[in-house]
Amino acid sequence: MPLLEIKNLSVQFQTRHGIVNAVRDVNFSLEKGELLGIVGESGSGKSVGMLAVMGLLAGNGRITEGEIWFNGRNISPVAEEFKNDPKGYDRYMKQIRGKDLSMIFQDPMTYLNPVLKIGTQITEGIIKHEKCSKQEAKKRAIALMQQVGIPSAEERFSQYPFEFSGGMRQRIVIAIALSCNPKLIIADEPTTALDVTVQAQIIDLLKAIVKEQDTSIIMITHDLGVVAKMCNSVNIMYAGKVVEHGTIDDIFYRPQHPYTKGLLNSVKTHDSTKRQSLSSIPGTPPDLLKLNTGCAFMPRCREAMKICKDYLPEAASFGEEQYASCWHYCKEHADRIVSKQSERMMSEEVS
Amino acid sequence: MIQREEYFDPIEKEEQNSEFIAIERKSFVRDVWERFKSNRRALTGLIVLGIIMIITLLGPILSPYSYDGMGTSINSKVSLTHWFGTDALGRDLFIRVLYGIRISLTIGFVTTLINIVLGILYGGIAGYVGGKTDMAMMRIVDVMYAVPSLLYIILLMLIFGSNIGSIMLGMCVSGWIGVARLMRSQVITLKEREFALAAYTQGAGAGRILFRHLFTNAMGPIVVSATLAVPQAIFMEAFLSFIGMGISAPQASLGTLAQSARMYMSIYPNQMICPIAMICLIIFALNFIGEGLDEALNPKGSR
Amino acid sequence: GNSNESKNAAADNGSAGNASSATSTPAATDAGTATDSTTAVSEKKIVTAIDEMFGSMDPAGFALQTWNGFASLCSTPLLSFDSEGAEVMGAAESYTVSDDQLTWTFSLRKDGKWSDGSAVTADDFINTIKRALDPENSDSIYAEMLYCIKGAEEANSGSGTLDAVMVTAVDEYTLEFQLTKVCPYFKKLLTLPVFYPSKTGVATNEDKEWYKDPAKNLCNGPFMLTEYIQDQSYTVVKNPYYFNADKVNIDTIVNVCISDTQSTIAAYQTGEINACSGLPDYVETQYAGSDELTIWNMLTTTAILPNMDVEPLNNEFVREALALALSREAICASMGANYEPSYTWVPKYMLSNTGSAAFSEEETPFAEDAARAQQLLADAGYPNGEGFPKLTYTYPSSEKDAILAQAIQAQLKAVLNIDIDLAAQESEVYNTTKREGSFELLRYNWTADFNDPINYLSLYTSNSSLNFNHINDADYDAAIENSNTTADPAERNAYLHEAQNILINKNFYVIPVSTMHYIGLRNSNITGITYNDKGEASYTYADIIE
Amino acid sequence: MEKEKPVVSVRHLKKYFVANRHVFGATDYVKAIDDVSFDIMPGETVGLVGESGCGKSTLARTIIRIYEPGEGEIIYKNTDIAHLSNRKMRAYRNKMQMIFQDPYASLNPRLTVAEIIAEPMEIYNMYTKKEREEKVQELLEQVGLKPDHITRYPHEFSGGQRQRIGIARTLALDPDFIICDEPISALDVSIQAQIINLLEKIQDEKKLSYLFIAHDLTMVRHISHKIGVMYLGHLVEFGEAEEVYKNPLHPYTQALISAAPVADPVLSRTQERIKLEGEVPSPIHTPSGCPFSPRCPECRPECRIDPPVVANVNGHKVACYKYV
Amino acid sequence: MVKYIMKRLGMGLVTMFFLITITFFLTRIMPGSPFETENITPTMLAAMEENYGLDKPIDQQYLMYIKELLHGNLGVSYKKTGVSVNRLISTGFPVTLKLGLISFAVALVIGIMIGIWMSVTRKNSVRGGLLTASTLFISVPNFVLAIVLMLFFGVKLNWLPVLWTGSFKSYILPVTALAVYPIAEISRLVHSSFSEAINQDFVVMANSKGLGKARVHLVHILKNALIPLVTVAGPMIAFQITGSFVVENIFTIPGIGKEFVNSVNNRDYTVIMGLTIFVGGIIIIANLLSDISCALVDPRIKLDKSK
Ligand SMILES: Nc1ncnc2c1ncn2[C@@H]1O[C@H](COP(=O)(O)OP(=O)(O)OP(=O)(O)O)[C@@H](O)[C@H]1O
Ligand SMILES: Nc1ncnc2c1ncn2[C@@H]1O[C@H](COP(=O)(O)OP(=O)(O)OP(=O)(O)O)[C@@H](O)[C@H]1O
Ligand SMILES: [Mg+2]
Ligand SMILES: [Mg+2]
Repeated sequence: MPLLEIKNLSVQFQTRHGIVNAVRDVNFSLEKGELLGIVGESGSGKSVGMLAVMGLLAGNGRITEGEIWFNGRNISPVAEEFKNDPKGYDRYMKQIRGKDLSMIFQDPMTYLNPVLKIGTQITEGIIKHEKCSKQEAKKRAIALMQQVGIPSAEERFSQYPFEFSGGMRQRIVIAIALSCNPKLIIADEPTTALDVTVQAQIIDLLKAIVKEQDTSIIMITHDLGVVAKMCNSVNIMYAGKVVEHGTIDDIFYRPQHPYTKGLLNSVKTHDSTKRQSLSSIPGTPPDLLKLNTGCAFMPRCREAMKICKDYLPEAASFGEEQYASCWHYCKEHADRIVSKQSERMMSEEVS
Repeated sequence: MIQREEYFDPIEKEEQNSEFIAIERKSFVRDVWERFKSNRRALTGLIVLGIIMIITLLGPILSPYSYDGMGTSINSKVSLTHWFGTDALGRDLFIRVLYGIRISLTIGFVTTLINIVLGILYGGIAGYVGGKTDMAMMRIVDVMYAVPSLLYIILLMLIFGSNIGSIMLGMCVSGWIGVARLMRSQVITLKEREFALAAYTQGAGAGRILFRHLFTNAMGPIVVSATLAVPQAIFMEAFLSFIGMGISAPQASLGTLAQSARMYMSIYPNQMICPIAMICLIIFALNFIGEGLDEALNPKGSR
Repeated sequence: GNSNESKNAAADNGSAGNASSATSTPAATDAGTATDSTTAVSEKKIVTAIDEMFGSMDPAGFALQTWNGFASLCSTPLLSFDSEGAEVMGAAESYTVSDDQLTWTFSLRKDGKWSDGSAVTADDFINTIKRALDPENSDSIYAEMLYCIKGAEEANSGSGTLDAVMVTAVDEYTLEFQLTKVCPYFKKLLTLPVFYPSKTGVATNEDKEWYKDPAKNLCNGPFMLTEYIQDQSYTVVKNPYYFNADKVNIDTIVNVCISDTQSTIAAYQTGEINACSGLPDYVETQYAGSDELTIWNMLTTTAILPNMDVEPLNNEFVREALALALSREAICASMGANYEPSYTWVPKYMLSNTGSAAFSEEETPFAEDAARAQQLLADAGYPNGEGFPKLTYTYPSSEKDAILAQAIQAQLKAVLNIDIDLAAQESEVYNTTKREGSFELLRYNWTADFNDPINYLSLYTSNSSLNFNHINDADYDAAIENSNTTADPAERNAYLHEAQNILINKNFYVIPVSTMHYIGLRNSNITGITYNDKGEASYTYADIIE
Repeated sequence: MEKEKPVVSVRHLKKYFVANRHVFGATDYVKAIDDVSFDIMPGETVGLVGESGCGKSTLARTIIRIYEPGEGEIIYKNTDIAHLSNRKMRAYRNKMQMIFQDPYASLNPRLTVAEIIAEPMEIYNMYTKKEREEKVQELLEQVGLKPDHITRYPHEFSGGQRQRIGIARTLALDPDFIICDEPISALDVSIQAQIINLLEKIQDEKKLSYLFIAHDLTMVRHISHKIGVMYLGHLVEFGEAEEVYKNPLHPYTQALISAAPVADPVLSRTQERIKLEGEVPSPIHTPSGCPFSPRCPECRPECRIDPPVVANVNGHKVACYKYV
Repeated sequence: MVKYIMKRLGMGLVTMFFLITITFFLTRIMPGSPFETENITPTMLAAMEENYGLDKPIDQQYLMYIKELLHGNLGVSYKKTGVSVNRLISTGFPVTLKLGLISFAVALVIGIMIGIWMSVTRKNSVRGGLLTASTLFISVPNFVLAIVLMLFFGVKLNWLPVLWTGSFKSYILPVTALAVYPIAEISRLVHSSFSEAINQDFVVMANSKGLGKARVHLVHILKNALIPLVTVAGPMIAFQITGSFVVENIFTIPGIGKEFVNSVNNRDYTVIMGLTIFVGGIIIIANLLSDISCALVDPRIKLDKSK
């Protein structure tokens, strides 16, 4: 049984300008001890999808449908169990959040509370979940700080975030996420704001944790280098959808989706001869408010076809793990897919 | 709808790029206005204020009474002939309240305007120049803030007579300080922003940077504080009339009307309630507008 | 001269005036004052509201409202007058006047005692007078009223000595005044603060605050001071050494400063105070028929002063036109029920010196007449107000004065078609304007210092320092001079009438508008309040009935 | 090949910020740049890399005179502009321009694209109004935006498009030297390449010089002719780009390059990272010798005493005792 | 810290000096004299002015005043015979201070509570209602409010005394009248800063630890939301402490707020000066306190750079 299995997850935001479908019909699963990378453009729904798993969506967002099976239990707020019991959902999530399921956030500058001491911020989760005394929590916190490589942890315990450098703050955020030995850590771009040297340290640290504690990690990033270094498998997201999934070897050496290909091309420069222009993906990332009904990547796709504009492709498998959603790979099912989608659109128009 | 046989033809460039600029185009002002409009309370406030202003401007023309014309029925109650009743001199209160709104709003708007202009200049310069100049200018502000403003007001009233002008002037002597502080802090943060630095590296002068770049961006909080400054000015004038230094008869602001009626609150409640209700209405409207502007001018905060 | 300027303004603005009246509070124990609470009889205590504490309690000093209220409780003058104008002997048993009317000798009552038990002697009266005349004492606002005494003016201006002032103690209980000239109203002057006694050796000019200390501020009246809290309250209790102490029933009177009229009324209604006054006119309507309502007739007049130095106000026709154009009834209706029209300068309730009739009742005032006013204005060269310059009417900024001003403005416009500018001035500025004569039309108010018409009429002699609009009329001066030299009351009255006639009717130097009465409330179980000739209440024989 | 003169040469430039002023005389300084020298040739791109906070932005801003320079010289074609008055500096401002990191913060949200791009021309009173409009159109085209974007406001554009507007703005004055302070860091990977291509295209057209600051070593390597490596306010290594990348001399550069992630799973599995100990020291209390000495795996005793002099290894400059 | 305070106080002294000078000359150029009462004769006026040294050239008066001031003597009131300004302040100020502090404390507690409530409630109607109520409180002039309170709770219900006695009960109405405006102000301020803080990233982080609502709201958000409040609290508390003329007048409270207006009206120069100096001092100290508490709430703010 996978540790986490997500089925048909969709998330919507209600905004002044209309409804934003930030995550659209996402499916994937994660085994114990697995390191999954999620890569995608800014705004492609990486963070939102994971926040949805954590039950931490902003007030205007909600999960419209989908199942989130974590540790054998469906923790989606729209699951049978919680559908009519939002309080129960809250209660249950508070129990597992920070304990079995924890998250490392992107920006260590804003995710630490600037006016609370580092020590307080680390221990409060421990005190809550492990029901231990303050002293004990402090002991554990200091051990954690040492584990993530903070020198003179005892002293640092009662300092404030602003007295830490960016790299150290990120380590504090990691320490907090680790504090109750979680089963799954969701790391949302934990290294984007850091220097390469610090970044490398943190990656090493996370890898060590997976090894030692048999934890699973979902690593969100848009740096393919980080993925290459760390992960076993990758989800490529574009405009709220997982457009391609595979092991890292699949993705790096046998990319199928045009977006994945473009992405890899634009970063593979180490051997390029000077003054040859970089290959890039033309155009701009899509506005989720103004999506065409078809493939969202169509406007920037070099291989776009007429069908791409109006109809969504279905996922096609390549090998054991890899699959990609592109019309180039599901041409033969075109009739079925088109008629299914036309039907759906019609019924939506009617209602 | 595309044809089956065309499905896998390469798409044409125009069709592909038809949505190249994805974000809807809107000018800043229009964007603000739309956000403002979508706030029901703010819109109500604006409409109410608009209606009040129209009635205040048209009412006196259409009404058979004048603000200083005395009738024979003294202290009469609310009736069809006198909608708000009459006062001790037999004057129609409705018309007096309308004139009162005019005066109060004039005081509110004019002093706010003057204060804002002064405050922006002073705070802008202090914040932009910075260093010792800033320090000296802010200490001057401290002193001015502590000198009792009643002193200025009395002085000005004595020099120019107790008319609206000197009351407004008196309220302006130290009224701009708040705006100056606000503007200064805004300028200090904005001048480090990259667009200001960009203008600087392009050789733009201080005036250009201050007014074209910094001021336009600091406007949000200033406009909001202005909407709250208007009621404060109205209150200040009411307070002055409480201590006997308000506007001189036979003119009357809302504050003066309420103040002179408060003694007779228990027997002629209409004389007091009517102007107070108008004050409340105006302040409500302004508050709602301010709230709406706050939200509209600060797109980040709106969700 | 004293006036009720601030009192009047305060009354309009929401301040309670002098206190009067009383009630019993059932709970006697919360007094905290020096009364003996072990007696079976419950303490009789009254709480009254007074205006702000303005001025001092030193009769030789800045003695204004606060002193007035205090003196009526705690001090006994040589003699005083009741509401009918009859003499009431106080600290003096009797007096004699020499034939030339220049020497007045008072013999003091032997049982007159200060509240510490010591005797009230002639020196105590001299103490006040000499302290008031001391040129070093800048607070003594009534010093000029003593100038009728020989040597007083010289001493006060510094050219003579205090020893040369001819007020002497013939013996311990005999006080003698020698006057410079005949003064027919000398007895009336005796109700002025400067003629009240103050304890020799304790009340001194060196100690500016002696009157705040109950141990120093000794009293020879029915009550004595036990507590003085600046700007908050003062408390008096029954004075055991008062010569008439047996008849005094009230044990304690607390006088609380309340500067806001609405608060005063509220406090009265909640029972926190038992008596108050200076209330707005609607109280008269609200409490109409109730025995809680008290109304005092005040000796006060509000008038318009036209400045004689200003064109066209130096034209008699214009002044008459202004006087006749006004409808005083209408004005007073707007100002409130406690305002009454006045057609004379000497107030309506001031007594004449012959019999008990009011002085002004003997007068036939001018009649308001719009048509005639228009005619007069035309005669003056301004038919239908054409060409009439825009005059400014200056008044102190208070609610009632504003109403008065607007009413005058409107009436003059309606009747004479002339435009008047209104200039409300803050009272300090108004006083300067008035004193400097830098006005055109001025709201003017005078409240009697003592109950004699001369107090009003002497203001307008050409050499008077209070002749603000610069009236210079030989006939008027002569009439006043004559009234002061004659010893015959009837004759004097005639001269005074002549003077008033010149002032308000013949030459329209002063345009009287209104007078007023004072509205008060007191609990209905307080009885025995008496009134003096100025309408002020006294609690000496008051009582609280259960 | 004739010997060209540098467009900009920086000589022993220092910039200290006051961190603390003690009551009795002493003052603490942040030594944001400390004795930095290098040249930029016409048509050349110099890339600058280094840890966050090492003084890259400060160097950029000091050269362009946003910050008042401390000691040292900034020579723009024959003139030392380091200590020119603001008024005299105006004559050079149009020749040196800057592109900022944050495409959202660097454009005034209250001005339209046309106003933003035309502003520098207005300031210098260049052209008539009509000509300016034409020039704006031309510039927009040059950076790959459509002419009808001219009346739009910055918030209507995506990050990459905004950065294009910023580039158009700097081109308006026909500068010959542009400083790019992390122009691509805030952009998506797929967009970064677009901007790099644009900058290269413009350079080829106009023979511009760039000082290009970035974190991403692969991008820097791609665009730069020369690379400078900074550490704690010092320029520790400077040389031809390929040379520095392939053959880093300074231990810090070596560590930096070894830590850079490579977008290739096989390569990255074999990548050997040089591990650095400890934290970057605070720029207020810099070490007395070599700034890198406290963390340097190859630290020698002399490193801790005096700062190393710059050694020149085949035109490849490095400040390290190893090469002296 | 101590050094910082000393430095600020030193700067305060300079501010005070200018304040004193400006106010002194302002009072003297105001028309009207403190002795200008109805019907005073010119000779008497002159005598009084001479007595108090008001006939001397103004620069001499100024020097005399400063000299006395340095000895801690604020002079005697011209209007209240024989009352020294020192005494006036020392009797009136404690009352005003107590009232001001109590009302500020009440406003703080209630304002913060309402502010939080407004921010966390999901019901738009509750938020709208609270906002409307706070606007209503802001839009009623305080003389009206004070009188309405007095008439309703004092006269109509007879629950509370109308006159000041210094007892607990007599604090209730004045404190209410004084606190209403700041409550509205504080609650709005807290509402806006709380609503802003609630959307901050660190709140997501706190929630991701599975913390309870109370801890997230009261520890994580509130402490941040208080920062803007603390910065404006200085002027606010100064304003509260200097008292309200209106409330003191209506509830007959013997404080200095009343004196402030009266002294200006009466041209009681020494009292004006004394109170201005005093209030100036309060403003300086209140600002200092607010800066210090800023540093306490927000560890990022360093008062004293050279620690
Ligand atoms: N609270 C919200 N209200 C409205 N829209 C939101 C909200 N939160 C996120 N979105 C939208 O959802 C989409 C996905 O956002 P998300 O944060 O998941 O992107 P991301 O892939 O994590 O990007 P990045 O790499 O920049 O972190 C974006 O278009 C964003 O604008
Ligand atoms: N205006 C300033 N006042 C004081 N210190 C400053 C100032 N600007 C920068 N510093 C300090 O100078 C040092 C260099 O900063 P700088 O911004 O140049 O670094 P950077 O290399 O650009 O870093 P990043 O990669 O994060 O942009 C830092 O320690 C910084 O704290
Ligand atoms: Mg994200
Ligand atoms: Mg930088």
